[in-house]
Amino acid sequence: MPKVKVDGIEVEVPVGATVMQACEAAGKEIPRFCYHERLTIAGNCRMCLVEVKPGPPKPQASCALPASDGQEITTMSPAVKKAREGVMEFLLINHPLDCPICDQGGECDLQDQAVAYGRGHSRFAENKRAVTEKYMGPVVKTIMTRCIQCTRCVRFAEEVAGVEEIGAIYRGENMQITSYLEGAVTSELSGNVVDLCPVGALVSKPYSFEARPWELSKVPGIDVSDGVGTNIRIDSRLREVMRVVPRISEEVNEEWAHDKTRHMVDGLTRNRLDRPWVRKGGKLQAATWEEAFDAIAKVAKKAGDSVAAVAGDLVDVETMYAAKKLLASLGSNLIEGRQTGLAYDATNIAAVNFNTTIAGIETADAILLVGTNPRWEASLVNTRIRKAVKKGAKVFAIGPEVDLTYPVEWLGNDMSLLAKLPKAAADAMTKAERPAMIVGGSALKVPGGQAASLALVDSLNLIRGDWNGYNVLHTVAARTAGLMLGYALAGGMAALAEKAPKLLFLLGADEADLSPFDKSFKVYVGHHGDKGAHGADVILPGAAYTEKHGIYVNLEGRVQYSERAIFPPGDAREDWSIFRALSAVLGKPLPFDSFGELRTALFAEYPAFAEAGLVRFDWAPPALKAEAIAQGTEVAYPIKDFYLTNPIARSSPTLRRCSAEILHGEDFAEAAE
Amino acid sequence: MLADKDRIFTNVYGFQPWNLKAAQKRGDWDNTKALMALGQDQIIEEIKNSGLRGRGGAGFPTGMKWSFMPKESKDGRPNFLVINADESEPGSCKDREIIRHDPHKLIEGALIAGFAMRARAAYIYIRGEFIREAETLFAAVQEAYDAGLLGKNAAGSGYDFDVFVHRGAGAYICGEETALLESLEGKKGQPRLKPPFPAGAGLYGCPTTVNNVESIAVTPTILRRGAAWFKGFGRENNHGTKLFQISGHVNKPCVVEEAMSIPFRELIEKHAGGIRGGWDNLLAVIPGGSSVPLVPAKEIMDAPMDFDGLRALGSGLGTAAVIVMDKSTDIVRAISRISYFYKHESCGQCTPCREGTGWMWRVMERLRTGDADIGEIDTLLDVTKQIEGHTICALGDAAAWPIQGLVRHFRPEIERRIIEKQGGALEAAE
Amino acid sequence: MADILPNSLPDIEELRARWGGFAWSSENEAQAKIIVGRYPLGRQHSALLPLLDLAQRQVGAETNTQGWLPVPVIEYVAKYLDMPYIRAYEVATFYTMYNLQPVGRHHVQVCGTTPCMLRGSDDVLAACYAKGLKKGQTTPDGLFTLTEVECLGACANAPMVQINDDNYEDLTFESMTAILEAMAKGEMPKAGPQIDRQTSCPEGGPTSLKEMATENHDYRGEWK
Amino acid sequence: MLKKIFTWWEGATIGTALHSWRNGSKVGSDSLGNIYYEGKKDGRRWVIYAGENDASAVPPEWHSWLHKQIDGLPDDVLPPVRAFEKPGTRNLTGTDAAYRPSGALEKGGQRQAATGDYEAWTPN
Repeated sequence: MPKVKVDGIEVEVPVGATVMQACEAAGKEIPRFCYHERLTIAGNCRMCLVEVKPGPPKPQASCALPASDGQEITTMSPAVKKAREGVMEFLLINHPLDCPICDQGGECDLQDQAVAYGRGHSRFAENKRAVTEKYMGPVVKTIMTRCIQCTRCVRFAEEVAGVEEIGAIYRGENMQITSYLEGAVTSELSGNVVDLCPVGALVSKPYSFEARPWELSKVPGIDVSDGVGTNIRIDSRLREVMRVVPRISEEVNEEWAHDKTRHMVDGLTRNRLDRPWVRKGGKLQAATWEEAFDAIAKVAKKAGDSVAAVAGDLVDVETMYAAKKLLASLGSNLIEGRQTGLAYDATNIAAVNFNTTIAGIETADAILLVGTNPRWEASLVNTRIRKAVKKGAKVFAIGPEVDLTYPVEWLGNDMSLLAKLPKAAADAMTKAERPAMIVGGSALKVPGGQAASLALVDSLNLIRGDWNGYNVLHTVAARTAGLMLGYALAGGMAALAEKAPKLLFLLGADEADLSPFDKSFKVYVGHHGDKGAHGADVILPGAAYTEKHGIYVNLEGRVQYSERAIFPPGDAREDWSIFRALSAVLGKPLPFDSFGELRTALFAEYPAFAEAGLVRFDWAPPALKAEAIAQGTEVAYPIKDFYLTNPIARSSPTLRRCSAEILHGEDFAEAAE
Repeated sequence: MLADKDRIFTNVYGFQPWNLKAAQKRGDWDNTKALMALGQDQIIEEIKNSGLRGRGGAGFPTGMKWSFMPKESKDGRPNFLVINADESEPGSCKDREIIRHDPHKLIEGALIAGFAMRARAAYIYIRGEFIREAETLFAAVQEAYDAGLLGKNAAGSGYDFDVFVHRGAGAYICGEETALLESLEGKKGQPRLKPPFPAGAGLYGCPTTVNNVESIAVTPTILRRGAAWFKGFGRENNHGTKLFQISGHVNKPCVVEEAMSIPFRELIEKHAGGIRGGWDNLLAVIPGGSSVPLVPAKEIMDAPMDFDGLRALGSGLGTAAVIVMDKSTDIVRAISRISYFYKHESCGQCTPCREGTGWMWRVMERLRTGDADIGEIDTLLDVTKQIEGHTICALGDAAAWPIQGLVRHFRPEIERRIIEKQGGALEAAE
Repeated sequence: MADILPNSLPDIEELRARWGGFAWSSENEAQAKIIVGRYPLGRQHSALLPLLDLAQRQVGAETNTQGWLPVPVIEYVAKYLDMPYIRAYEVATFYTMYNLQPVGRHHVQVCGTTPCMLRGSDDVLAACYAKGLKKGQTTPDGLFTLTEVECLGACANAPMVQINDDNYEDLTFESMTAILEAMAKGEMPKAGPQIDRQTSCPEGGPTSLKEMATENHDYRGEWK
Repeated sequence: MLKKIFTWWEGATIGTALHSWRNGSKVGSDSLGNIYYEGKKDGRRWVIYAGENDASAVPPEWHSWLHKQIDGLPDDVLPPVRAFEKPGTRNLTGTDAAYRPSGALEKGGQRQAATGDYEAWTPN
């Protein structure tokens, strides 16, 4: 533990820390552009110069210099000040200073640091450099004249995204950042370079010229586009969500978010359900809430307890709880959340949970992927696996071959391999210190798949000490909470169809196959006009995830709270209140009149939701009958189109374009603007 | 004057063939095995005692540099010797002569140096523009392999050693040792951050020493003739012989090997046929390649040409590339052209150099034509100070120093141009 | 990089049609293997610089010019070395010896850095201009491409020019004109100093090591 | 006259009128009826407003004269009025004639869809 003195303050820093970290430990702010905690050190912006004794008699780049015992670091001396002013002047001479029309204005590192560390005027009398814009794809807009060549984006693409498509071409003052041949960056994480860019060179294309940072109300939320539960900040102005950016959460998303998280929001203003609809004479007609409720009440009277509910992918705990309570009051417990027909045994949640935890998978040293494409099913789990690989972990996979951005040993697309793993893979797993297996939905869909994967827990010795290496990768935000609330019938959707419920509530369920429910009277409660709404008999407009307070549980069982940023449009209401109102019409009023009362009741019944954080599930896997899997049983990954997995995303023009351009190769490249 | 028998590079002008047979007749590869039998530590000790300082410009003691290499590999990483033949400093043209006329001195030196620092192989990084020189070097290495002087049991010493030649592709910055390593790994030649130094983690992350061609090529002769012989030349701390490269306004530009510390006047008179138009016509000299500040005539005339002597004049020996300028020279243009060179060769990695070299050149061009304000001279000087010492590698310093030297010694000339351009006589500006 | 920065992206479709089928010639295939063999296993990326040069030469041979690097050729080399295209592209744009634009039959590279400038590189350039060459351009007959380059390391023989693989040194306006005229006629003038001089030896004969001029003298006998 | 007594702040106060009569010479008036004076001795220039004291009621050509941007009278020294020049109007802010954008409530106009609005779904 080296001890160093920073401006006379003695601090102790861990071995391997840099001088910059030592300065921060001492509470000193060091300006920087190229340095980023989650990227390798480039040391090229030269903004973080400090004086270090002993050492050469010139300022040193603190981001790259290891702190060693007995160093005396000066961060405020005249020499340091002059060095910073000099570097700042160099950065600004070719920077356009077009802050008034720059989207980064107001949240720009260069602006802030120019005020804090700059000289305030320029002595540069020559012409400024102009650089042509580079096309980087549908979500990143470039204004390369503003670029200060910090290379954060290059390093991000190479190190985190694992997609080496961004580079710096030419040299000297002609150096330019570009994607390869100005093609779209084919990474689902490409939007992160917008956050990384310390200036306005890379900005969000859909958000460009939309809003100023100081106009935005910022609310902490939870992303629902996949099961990871990315912590986000919802930035809204008036009644519109302008953008979503990730919050830092070491356990979940670090500080990344994939493009679906970021750009789903422009689907929030399209295809919205803003009034109730009732089907009359085979056609949906706009209706009032009273008319809609009456229509439901009429059916409910005849249905008795033949009522069921299917929860969609994006719903929060409160909605599912309210619906469950309403059904219970009608005498039914037919609730199901696995819309696509998965029917695995969920009696023990630990056996269908991501037990290693998202952060924990980083430390695994051997990983077996079974029927999962983590890059699409949980992109930020994939970056963790990539980190593990960089530390030396070996990855094996069963399933169709895809590019996961790291080397994978593909064992073949054959689920029968679960019963007889190739020796090399089995040995690597058993000899590993921290082996992890990740089972995807497509493997659980195979009859006997769950049993075979659970059988490997023992044979591969996946659970040792406090290490649990058995993981199920859920792909949707509502899944774990749904399982906890009992939205899992034995037999899944097929069993539900057999019961032929007379009244069926669809809680934003848009992925389900509704054809077995032809005879049911379908009530769609949700926010977007998608498959579910089209097939419904009554539509009750609800709130999207940005429009309500809500609890979500991510795939590792982490309870997280999301806050409301804006209000639902038109006559739409928060979902829980719809069920509360309906319950009154049906004559079985639910025992909560406010959101607060609902939560109190919820917490009383399910204490796990009362506290944010990881829920501990006890490991007690069900004893499943082993079922032979035929040799050559192939699977296909559940997500066919990464960008269009939910109704909001399908309404987003940005994500539609991402899908068309990045996944289907349509050419949108525009002439340099 | 250095006696011919004490010259190391006897075939420097290429009067005789470079091939192995001819080289052996001149004394190369003469019982190399015996030299290596001295033992690794003894060789390093001998080089230390000889007072050899790196010939690439910085003048770091070569023997000491070798001693930084790990004596045994703890984690299985091999050691590497990398020879810097990326001779691109304007004014320098000595390595080219060694490579095309005396390549076996270099290859033998590579074996001995590589053996001393326990390297598994040597890579010779030759600049891409030396196309014919590289052809010679490839052929010479092949000759050495064919004669059993390299490869398994090199020269019968029992030591396995390989020498590979790697051609660059045109970038001055690759003369910087870590940029050279990057380039050798197939990347852009952008210098690395130090620490870690190459002796800890260099080529492919392995301990590496990067030496100049001349430093390596002189080692066999030093070992043959003894450290004391080499130390017998030059002043304290500046020992040995050195290839001087004389270009510019002398009557007969040439490359010549001389003893260190030879007075400038003697060097020019003896070998370069004197200054064009006589000594009174001498304006200034850049004594060590473009990256050292120029020295005005009256200071340099009788100065000793060595590291410390030139440092005392506010300049440096660099690669001993002497660029002579007589009074017909447009001195501002000469330095402005050097500024353009640095702008062109900046790798673009770190801010001060990337942005500053272009700025400096543009201001220099305006100073050349006088299209500036007097105050801009000080601004320019301040900009050079803002670059100096704030960059990753020394290219920033190298770009700043020539301008500092110019302003220090020729400020009145710059001011004269500005005033003339503004249409005023000198008095009018008072 | 070449000093001619392309203004915009080349027409990729056209380039792919012309160069998409690029592959090593049989002798270059062998040469490429030798080059890759110089580097430790798994470090084949090191061979990028020499292989790009090799590819450029092959393009030159195919087009009867000094060669350049169309994007599909860079991709071919990158694929050969199993590395991302952008890394190879970065390298191709970084180094000056890779031509990103087609060049002519002869690539005239005039050194204009200070040591050559002092000894008259302006005259050498003037000789080129007089013959209709323009900096950064190829003559309409496709014969010459003129580039002003930075120091080529022959300062004691300044001014100098590198044409294709050879250096022509100690030039004047007249001798440069003569060289260009000879090349236009299809001759290859003698490389090296264009005045009566042995390499970098002082003009008029050596001032040292005079014995070497006539015989391969062994000085060891004179060591004490 | 009675009005003049109770709204003494409009036009010239008695003191000003007296001063204008004694020390000033009337040099002209504009289309709105404002009367312009110039000091007999000191050359100061001032205006007595017709009606409300409102500096913006001075038309631009007389503004120039008042502020000594021109020496002579506007009619004498300024170029003739062009066809495209509109007559000056006083500042209408705060009056009923003040400018209001088309969506303003006072104009009763329909507002354009502002940010925050959305596209609703319809089943067809």
